[in-house]
Amino acid sequence: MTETQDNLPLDTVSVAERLEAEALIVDVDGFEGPLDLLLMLSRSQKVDLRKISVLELARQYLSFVEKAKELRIELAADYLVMAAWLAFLKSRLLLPPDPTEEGPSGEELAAHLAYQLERLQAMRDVAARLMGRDQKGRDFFVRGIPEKMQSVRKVKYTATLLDLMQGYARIRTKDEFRPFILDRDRVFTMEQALERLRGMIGFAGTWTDIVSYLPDGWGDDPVMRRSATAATFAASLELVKEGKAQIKQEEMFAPIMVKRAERKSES
Amino acid sequence: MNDDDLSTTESEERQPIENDSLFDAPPMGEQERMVEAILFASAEPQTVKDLNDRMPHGCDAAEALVHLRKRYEGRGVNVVKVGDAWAIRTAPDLGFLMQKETVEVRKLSRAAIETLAIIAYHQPVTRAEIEEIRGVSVSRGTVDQLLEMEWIRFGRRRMTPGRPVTFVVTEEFLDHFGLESARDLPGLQELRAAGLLDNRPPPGAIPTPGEGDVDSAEETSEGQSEMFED
Amino acid sequence: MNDDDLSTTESEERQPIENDSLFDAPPMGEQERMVEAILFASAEPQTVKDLNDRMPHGCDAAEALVHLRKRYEGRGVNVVKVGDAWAIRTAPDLGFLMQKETVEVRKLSRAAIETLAIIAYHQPVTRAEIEEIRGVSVSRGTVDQLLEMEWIRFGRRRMTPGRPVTFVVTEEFLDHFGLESARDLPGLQELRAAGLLDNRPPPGAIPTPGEGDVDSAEETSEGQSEMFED
Repeated sequence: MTETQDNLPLDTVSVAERLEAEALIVDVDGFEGPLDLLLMLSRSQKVDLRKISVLELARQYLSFVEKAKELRIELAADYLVMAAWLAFLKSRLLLPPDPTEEGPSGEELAAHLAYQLERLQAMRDVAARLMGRDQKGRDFFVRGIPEKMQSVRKVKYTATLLDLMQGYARIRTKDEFRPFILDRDRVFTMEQALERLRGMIGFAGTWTDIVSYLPDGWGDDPVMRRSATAATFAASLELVKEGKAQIKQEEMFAPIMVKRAERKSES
Repeated sequence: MNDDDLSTTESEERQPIENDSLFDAPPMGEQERMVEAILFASAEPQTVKDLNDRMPHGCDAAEALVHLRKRYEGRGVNVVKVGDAWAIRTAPDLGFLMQKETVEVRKLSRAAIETLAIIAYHQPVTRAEIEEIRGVSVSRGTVDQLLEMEWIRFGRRRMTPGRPVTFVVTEEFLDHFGLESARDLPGLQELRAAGLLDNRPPPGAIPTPGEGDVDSAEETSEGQSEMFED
Repeated sequence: MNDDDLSTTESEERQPIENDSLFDAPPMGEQERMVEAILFASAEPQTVKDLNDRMPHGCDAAEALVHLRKRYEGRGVNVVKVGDAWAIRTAPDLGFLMQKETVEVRKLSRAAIETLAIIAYHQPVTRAEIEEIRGVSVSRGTVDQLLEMEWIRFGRRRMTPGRPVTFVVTEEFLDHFGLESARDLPGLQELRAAGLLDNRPPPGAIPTPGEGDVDSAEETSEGQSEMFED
């Protein structure tokens, strides 16, 4: 069961009956369960809830349920459960106590029901007082222009002892190395070799060892010879790529031979 | 290292930086200004800890608050206590000036208002207990709405069979209704004196809604006090 | 128009509504409270006209503002003019309370580490000496950073032409690196033995760095030894 009883088939009763029913039970839809209904009925006794006649209340409730039945108003299950319980309570209150019967007496049950009603009423009263208080956004207000906390990023630098020692070692050991300076005097560049080869390849109609293309004076010093050989070899590959020369090597470590590319007749 | 004139001068100069005790906390008047600035700047209540965290080392926000609260007594804005926190709010008698600032509070159903009141006065309270008091089951929507408004939150679970969750009211609830603490709820003392906040177990079987209620009698024995006593 | 009974009665009834003089403006203290509350709660600065429009008829917001402004002089928040409107703002000197510092830890730059290392190993050392050892000039920023971190400080001036300042490491430095004294820094050989040197020296070119390598560079400062000898 929920707080609203919207399952009453009011359209099945006549308007006159409905009006009669409304006159009696005010607004069945408005009740929040049997306890709420009991609380409303108890007000008709016009006494302090502590002095309420539970017997009378039970009578009122049961007659309400009867009336609803007559009007074929379908009451939710827990209204009927409450009706059954109140009928039981009524009989307990009216009949002399049966010593063989166990459980609480009718008076105890009635007292607790009265307590429940009083408590519910008390909660409603304080709820009203609570809602009657000054409320934020209605009676009192917060700062209209709150200032946001600005987040300021602060950088903290750190280093470890290892960083420090490695840094120091780096400085103190760098003098141990001779800086690498390219010795241009003893290097024959590929550009130089290419320029030299371009001028000569046109005359190389036959296979010629690339060593014979080394510039003068570069064949004796091993370092110079190495540089010049490498440059000349690279330059000959460049010419092959351009389609101006052919290159071959008979076997591993055999001399590398170049000759002018034959344009017309493929050899 | 030799102490020549220069180094002596140096070490004297350095002292203020190295010696923390020379940095005393700012005078109380200054601390009061700081608390004032922070509370003015924040729409949310600030705890003493929040304040101390933001203020320079050695400050005593709690004491500064006492002075500040006094300073704003009777003024257009007041320093108010909200649970464990503090805030500045406009004086309630001036609410009529604030039509522009009025926030439309979502209309609460009667069920929601009653449920809220029951939670506030009976906290920590289980759903079953709320249902017993109201005599009807509590719809999920009602609880959700109150949770969403941040007026209630989940409290500790009951150490009873099923370990049901409990509900308690929040600081936002206190703030909204201008309450310093849940102890200041209107009529709380009278209700307690009348025994209406007791958990009186039903003698036998009074019909109560839902099946959640079976153990409501046992589970309600503890807890009631925890929110109201400090 | 004739004054008959009816119209007289009517005008008497209407008077309280139409005739403002019957409603006295609230006392200035109240007006000040009102301005205070409005400025506090408004989302925007308020002009004198805004204030007067919101306050009861007959109020003088301009005068109330003068009082309120005075009241907040020197407080944690001040009443300030923003364009031709008024607002309550945090006192400028307390702006720091509105800032939350987040500290980001970053590794010291290579230049800074090297400079620091040279100072640690060679203190007291002049800037010229640092540059000589590093082989590159030392930027002002690097030295300033180390000074600001309080890892180095100025030492005694050199008794040489120009009397250059020297740098030494601080207690703070020793603290951070967990050193008893700068003398505890390992020498080059120890660093190498520990495998801390990543550059492999060419074979046969292992230098003999002595303790702390002090003698290998050209700094022939008289103060050099004092830090490294007991």
